Amino acid sequence: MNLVQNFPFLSIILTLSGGVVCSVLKGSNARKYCYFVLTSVLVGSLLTMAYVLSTGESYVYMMGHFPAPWGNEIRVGVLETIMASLFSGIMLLSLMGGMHHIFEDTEDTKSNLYFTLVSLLSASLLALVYTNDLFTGYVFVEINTIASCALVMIRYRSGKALVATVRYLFMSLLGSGLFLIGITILYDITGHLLMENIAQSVSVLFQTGTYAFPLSVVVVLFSMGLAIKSACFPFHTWLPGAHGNATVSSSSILSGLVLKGYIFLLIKIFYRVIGMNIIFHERATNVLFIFGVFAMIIGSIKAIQEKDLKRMLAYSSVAQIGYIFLGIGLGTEAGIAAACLHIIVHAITKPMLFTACGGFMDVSGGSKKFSDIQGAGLRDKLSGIAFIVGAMSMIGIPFFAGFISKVYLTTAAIEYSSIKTVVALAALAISTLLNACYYIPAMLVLFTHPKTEKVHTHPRSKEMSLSLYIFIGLNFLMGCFSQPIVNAVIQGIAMFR
Amino acid sequence: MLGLITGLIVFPMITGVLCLLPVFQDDRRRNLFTASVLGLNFIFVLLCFAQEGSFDLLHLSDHLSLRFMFDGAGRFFLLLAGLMFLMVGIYSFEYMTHEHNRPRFYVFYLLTLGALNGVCLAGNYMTLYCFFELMSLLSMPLVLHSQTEESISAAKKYLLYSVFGASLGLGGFFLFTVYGGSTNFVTGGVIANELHQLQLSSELLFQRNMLLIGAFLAIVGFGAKAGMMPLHAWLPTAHPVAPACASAVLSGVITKAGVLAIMRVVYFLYGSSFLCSTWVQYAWLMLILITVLVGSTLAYKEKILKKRLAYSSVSQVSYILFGLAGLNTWSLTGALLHAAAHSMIKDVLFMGAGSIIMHGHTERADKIDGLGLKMPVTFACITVASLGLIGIPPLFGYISKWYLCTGSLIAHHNFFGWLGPVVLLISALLTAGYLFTLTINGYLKKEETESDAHEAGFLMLAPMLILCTLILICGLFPNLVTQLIEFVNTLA
Amino acid sequence: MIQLFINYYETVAVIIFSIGFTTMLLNRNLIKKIIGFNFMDCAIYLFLACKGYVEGRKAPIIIDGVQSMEAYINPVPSGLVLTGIVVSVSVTAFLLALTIRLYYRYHTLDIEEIIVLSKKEED
Amino acid sequence: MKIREDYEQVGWRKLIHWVNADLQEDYISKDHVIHDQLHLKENAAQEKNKRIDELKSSLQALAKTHGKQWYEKSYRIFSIFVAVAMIIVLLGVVSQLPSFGDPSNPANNEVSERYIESGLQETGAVNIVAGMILDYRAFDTLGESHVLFIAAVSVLILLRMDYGSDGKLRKTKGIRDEGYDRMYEPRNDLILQTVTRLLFPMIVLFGIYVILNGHISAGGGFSGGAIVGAALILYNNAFGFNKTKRFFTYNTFKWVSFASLITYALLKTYSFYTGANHLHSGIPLGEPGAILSSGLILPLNICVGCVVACTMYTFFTMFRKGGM
Amino acid sequence: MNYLMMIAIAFPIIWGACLPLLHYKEADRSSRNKYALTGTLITSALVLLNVFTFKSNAGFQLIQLTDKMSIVFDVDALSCVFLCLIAILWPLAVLYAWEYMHHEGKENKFFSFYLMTYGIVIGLACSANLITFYLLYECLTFATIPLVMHAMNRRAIKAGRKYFMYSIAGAATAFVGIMFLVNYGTSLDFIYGGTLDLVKIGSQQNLILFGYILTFFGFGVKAAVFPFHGWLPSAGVAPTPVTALLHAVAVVKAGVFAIMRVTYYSFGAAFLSGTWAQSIVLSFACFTIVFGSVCAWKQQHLKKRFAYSTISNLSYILLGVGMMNAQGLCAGLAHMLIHGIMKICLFFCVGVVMEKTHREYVPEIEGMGRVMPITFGCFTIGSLSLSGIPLFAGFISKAALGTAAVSSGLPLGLAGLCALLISAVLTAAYTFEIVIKAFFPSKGFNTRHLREFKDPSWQMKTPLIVLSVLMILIGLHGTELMNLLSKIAMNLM
Repeated sequence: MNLVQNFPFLSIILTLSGGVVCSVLKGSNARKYCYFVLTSVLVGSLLTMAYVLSTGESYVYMMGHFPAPWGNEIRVGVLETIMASLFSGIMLLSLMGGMHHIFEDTEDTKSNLYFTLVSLLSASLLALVYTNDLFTGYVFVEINTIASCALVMIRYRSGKALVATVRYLFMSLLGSGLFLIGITILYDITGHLLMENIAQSVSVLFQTGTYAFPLSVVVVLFSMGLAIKSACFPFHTWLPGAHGNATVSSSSILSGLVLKGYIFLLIKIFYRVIGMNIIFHERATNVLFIFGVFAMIIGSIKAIQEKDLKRMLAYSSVAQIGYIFLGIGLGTEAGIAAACLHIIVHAITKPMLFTACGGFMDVSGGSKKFSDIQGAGLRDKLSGIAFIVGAMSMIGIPFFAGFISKVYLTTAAIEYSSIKTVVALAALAISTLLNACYYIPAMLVLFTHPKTEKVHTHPRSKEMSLSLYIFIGLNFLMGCFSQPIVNAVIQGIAMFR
Repeated sequence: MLGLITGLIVFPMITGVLCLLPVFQDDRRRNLFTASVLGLNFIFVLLCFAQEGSFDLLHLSDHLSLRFMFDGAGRFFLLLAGLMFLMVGIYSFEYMTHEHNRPRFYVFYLLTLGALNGVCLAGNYMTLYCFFELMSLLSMPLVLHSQTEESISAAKKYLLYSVFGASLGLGGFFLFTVYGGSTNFVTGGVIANELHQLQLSSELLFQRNMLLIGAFLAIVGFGAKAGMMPLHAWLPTAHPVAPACASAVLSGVITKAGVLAIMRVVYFLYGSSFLCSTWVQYAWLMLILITVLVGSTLAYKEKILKKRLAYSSVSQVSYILFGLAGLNTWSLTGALLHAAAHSMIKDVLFMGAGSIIMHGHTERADKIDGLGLKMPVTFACITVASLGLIGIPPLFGYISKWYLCTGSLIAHHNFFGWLGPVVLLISALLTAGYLFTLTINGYLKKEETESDAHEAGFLMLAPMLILCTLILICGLFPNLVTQLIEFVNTLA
Repeated sequence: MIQLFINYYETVAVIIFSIGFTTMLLNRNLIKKIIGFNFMDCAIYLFLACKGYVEGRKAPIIIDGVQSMEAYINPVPSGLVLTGIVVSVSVTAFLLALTIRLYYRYHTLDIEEIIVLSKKEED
Repeated sequence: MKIREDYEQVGWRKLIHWVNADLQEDYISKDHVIHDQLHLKENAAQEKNKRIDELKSSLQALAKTHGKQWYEKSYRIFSIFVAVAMIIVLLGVVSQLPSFGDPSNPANNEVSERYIESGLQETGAVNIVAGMILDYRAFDTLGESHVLFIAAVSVLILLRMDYGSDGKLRKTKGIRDEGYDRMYEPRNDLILQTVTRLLFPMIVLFGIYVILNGHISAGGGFSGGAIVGAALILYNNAFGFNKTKRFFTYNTFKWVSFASLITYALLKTYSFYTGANHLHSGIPLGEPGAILSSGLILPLNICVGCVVACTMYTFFTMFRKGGM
Repeated sequence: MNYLMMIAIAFPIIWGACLPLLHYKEADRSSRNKYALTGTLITSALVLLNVFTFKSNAGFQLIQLTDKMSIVFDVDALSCVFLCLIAILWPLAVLYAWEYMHHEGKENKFFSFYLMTYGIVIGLACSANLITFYLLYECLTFATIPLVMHAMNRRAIKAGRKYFMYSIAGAATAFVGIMFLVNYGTSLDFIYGGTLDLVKIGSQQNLILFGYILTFFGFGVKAAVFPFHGWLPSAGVAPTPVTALLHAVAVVKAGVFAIMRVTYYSFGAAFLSGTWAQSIVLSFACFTIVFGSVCAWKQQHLKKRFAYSTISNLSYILLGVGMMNAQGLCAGLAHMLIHGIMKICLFFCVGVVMEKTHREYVPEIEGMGRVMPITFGCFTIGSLSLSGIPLFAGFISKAALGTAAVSSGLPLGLAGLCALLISAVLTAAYTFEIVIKAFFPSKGFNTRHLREFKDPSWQMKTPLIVLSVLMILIGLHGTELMNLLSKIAMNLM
């Protein structure tokens, strides 16, 4: 076993124990330790990715002395390592972006607990990505739920954050309840908890036709449970409140990464556990496709009506999640590749927009209303540029990241060539226009001179500028030289089986 | 050849523009200058009787070029135009004294002459269309000379009608270039000579239909200038508002340009044999006969003198078109004879009306009772002209009508053969109706109100008298004119 | 239908699950929602626990060296239940803490009212 | 005199006039009169728009209140519908599931067979479930204890009274001061105190017994920890915070949970690392039935026990007073 | 050669970008104007040099986006036509803008964006594949927004927003259409005759045609096809150099150029001719021609009137392009060039009237002909040429279009011919109405308040005169131009 192969497991343990260590440290030391943990995880995942790309096939890491069906196991492939490095990298950048907000919003004695939550959250995300066992997945889904709700609740001084947390927690618990009962029924009819074994017995069941109805109910439960957790269209009511009222770095992490963790688990379950042909037979992909289309349209329409910049960005996340579910809904391999690409693109762009929004709040007296942040783009130049780059990438202008994922989504839709193609193309075109309809007026507000001159409350911290520079660099990198990343994702999907 | 072209087209245009110079602000000097120009132009016209053949002046694009041609029809209309412009020019020197900004009138007067000469000399469809458009553009300021509200809107309407007519002609041009081949005028018709097998073969039916549509478009388009039915509405509005000398030129000569254009298209492009007994001919004949009837009935009803004359010229020009539509030598000669007769007669009538308006201080036909005694010479000329127009034998009008009727009876295109002459006779009666009233009211009725009407000056009366004598001479010795137009039998 | 009576544990568990699920969805009172959540979780653990039971076998603690498969029931579900219970405890604690915090601030437990109050409070 | 709007109308009438061939008059305009007429028309249009906007907003307000009642009724009907539908679907599923207690269920496959038959040899634990959760599927339990830890952290964030950096208590809205908790109960209730003095050691001893015998008999870290936690809560109830502060403060909670979780993680990392890389981990399993047997399970049980106990007690104090 | 082209694209953008950095103050306006003019002249020289020394497929690749998509620039025959048009007209527009922008203000911003748009349009002309084209098409929208919203008052911002929404909607639909090509075409490059691989299309011919229609209406937004023409008249609120150059020449011609590229170089005329897609294109073009002219005749605001006339003239070009044969393309190219010159001259005259007399409505320019002879002289020449009177440039392109329409033999071709004729009459109507009103005021009209208006300074007059002379020259010597264009259309260059 090559040393590099241990890195995924070590990164999970490091982040888990990191959370515990942070709880005892002081606020600023906790910050340093958390940076150390996240950078080491990032470096580890990149090395693992290099290793897996070189070997060209995914390997299984046995946790403990006993092989798979008995002991736990994590499976490390190209796609998993890409997602891992993406999650840790973006987590690091979002933290740096919103650092001074964290210390403003939390009590001095409790700011170290924020870093505990963040490291535990990254541990759960990594576990979700790597795990090869359903029940381990459920446990880390629970950690993820509590950690993300705690991230929103950290600004408990404002009533709206508390209310948002409660609504978010109840909706998530509904989702995990359905997910757990799904696992139980699946365990009952297949007798296994490990994904490979389940896959074999499910295919056998599918051929023989026994337990057909329970199997389809399991598929429904899984998709509904994870759809609720990842704010798919009909269950997205909690998202604007949660992401709109959390602190800057929390909203970046939540909308950039947490939603994607659940979607990645959904892809893993659909693709590896139950198998695409059965999913196709069960029509589950059509339901997700329709949810995706509605999300794209109605999410953007709601975003247009918003008067508050952060809630507008939250609604735009609902729309972007719609894009991803559209990709999954297509059901073909190209569709899932496009969905993964969009996960990466949205993970790069949305945190940048939230950090920029944080910068605007600094220069306009801490308010998020459009009326107050008029001309903020001129006062804080770097956030202004970051916002423009983010908006352009969301609209899908060439040279920016958004364009690449839109291209692959459209080609995937065209290759599918059925009634879904026309619906998908229409939805893509309309939602591009609707995206423009709320990003452009926002930019206009940000860049017209305000009537009254706003006091400059907070000199921008170096960390935030660094994170914004890296974000913009990443966006252009993904926009212009996306070919290697795309090949890696496609190779990962092929290997994912 | 090039010298004559410049002389006929470019010379009047340049002199026209020169009239704007301050040196010609003084009336007398300017009148002399214009008179000499018109005289020179008439001499040039006579010179070009010796010329023959055609040449390309300028290549606009691969199949578009400015081409000029000297042939019988062109020469005949040149002569007509030159003569009429000269007479009306002299008449206008005195008539314009009571109008304002005279230099501008003479500028556009000479420019229109240049354009008209261009139309007569045009050698292919494109040049014809080009000068046709220029003529309508340059003659428009003549109409709005008095610059009252009515005149401006009438001018706009005149312009738009002629531009629409010209664009229909352009449509015909496109169809012809695609389906017909080269658009240079060839006596006897391009289609008739080259593609005679078109009439027979069936699979070229589509091409034949296209050509027929093209012909009909051109006829209706250029017919607008000749006051034919669908696009005649501008004539009755434009003429009353224009100064008398302008309307004399307009209805006397510029309508003949429309006739020439149709003749070029029908006889020199499509060829009479191609169009003979096709739906185009029948539709055309139907339009002509309706115009003739409508023109004369409206003229009969009209009270304003100039408007009545305008309606009468609408119907008389359709006489000429009726001759063209006959597509045989007889009716063609009748048409050309009537063209000459009508332009002379109509000029006399308009000049008479002008002098009545200027010196008789009345515009309405029912208010000229007893003026004849005060203005004997004017009314004498008017009576002679109206007799000629109605077709009384010794005068010029009779011969042309005779040729027209015989031509249509010989060709007898199913029921049009006999319907044509009947309509002509009815309209001749109506013409008598609305023209004789002028002479009767003028001479036999007594004048109720005492008005200081007096006889027109010498400059106004001389051209009227000359034209009346011409009408008489041509009436008595018609073969003078028929020699001019013996090119006709090569065409039909 | 008969199968329902044979698996009467699962039937009861499923009914309680649905009732818990709907109370959590339906009710406007926060405490009732939490009670609904506990209903739901306990029902799932009941469902999971009875999956492992095998007729006529004892709990999986090796007594006097007997290690044959037929002697003991399936240990996996009970292990999962143990983990599940701890999850429910911690989530309930978190929910109750949130409810206390909301009550101190808005003096009501009705989630709709709280939402209205929080909107009014801010602008 | 015609203003621009009439002129436009006239424009179209021009088309009709052309048919009957006579056009009376055209547009008459004198120098600037048209200019201000046009601007007059423009701001008239603006006033009209303003009035329309006011009307629309009042309409929306009305719809909102009406919408509320309608929303209430429909929400209730909708949720009953959801409940009934869910019951029907799940009952349908249950009716097709393998029957209860049947030995040939798919769940009783080679996985549970190995746990039972070779569980003792491989983990050394007599209680196979303990062996399973702390050795075979140890990663779940690791995650499990961190769930408990993160719940404790969030409750701490929410309910713990905030002390400013200078140590003074920062007044936060709604959290009452220290003395409030004893408002209704009698202080130093004699009966309770004497009974606690008797029972407290018994309960703690029993709790420790359960933790230590986790791998031999039923019980284990989680249940034992709960018992010890309950004992602590009883003690606090009886003797109040000042007495418990002597041996149990926020720091002890912090450091005890830190120590136990870190040792748990380190032990498990060692065993996973050796397992994954097929190295022999020299942990003696001891002979089954003895306390010091079954390798790492005992220390793990102790750590889990400590974490659970501290967390239970912290929950109680946080809900009670928001401070230790 | 290809570096030269890159310099030609990059130079104006850099030159424009660093204009605001030089902080020209109000006082030294003439030095800033000279700076801008020199920049434009150098670029035009570079472009013309490029055009005359071009040898095709010497492409210059900037970036390789993905395996199928890359940013490549290459001058070919069709782009030469567009390049010549903009190279000639842009310096004239900048010269004209010198005096005009004096009373508009914010000249630094104006000239910098003006130059940048120049660079982007050159890039657009020389882009060698569809993705580069789409990218620059989007940049063009962004670069022109500040120009449209120059006045920054309420109406300008509303117009700017409307223009932006239309363009983004168009770009989005076009993008979806392009994706059909990515999937069903062999490559995205512009190759005469199209790059669809028919094997892969097989039965789904209708799907591809649906894609083409999407692209047509996507790019049609910028070419102001009927349902999406709304933004052009409302963009009239921008200063005249903007409306003249962008909304008569650069932006709308970019739309038409895009449709030419897509039809003849991506989907392939052979594939499209005779299909239902072609009949949709032709019917929309015919309707827009008539619709544009009727609206123009009814419209009283000078600029809006000529905006509607641009809408109808653009559909002339689309009619030619819609013929799907070399002759149609040649007619379309001719009209693109000639209409550009005519329309920019007319807009300049209207601009002079609006700048000097602050009058915007047709009834208000009574009797100005005598007071401002040169302006209205050029205006008359422009209107003569626009309504297609022979001996002027307009007639040549109209004749070419007419013959192409008729020779295509399609029933819609004849409908196109009728639309052409009707719109010619309406053009004559709404242009000569102004000429007559200017030169022949009604009888009782007192000209005392017109005394203070007079012809503009030489900067404004020279472009007018140059353009009128150009129009007459082309009118008289159209042969070489038409032969060149037909060779380009047959792809022999």
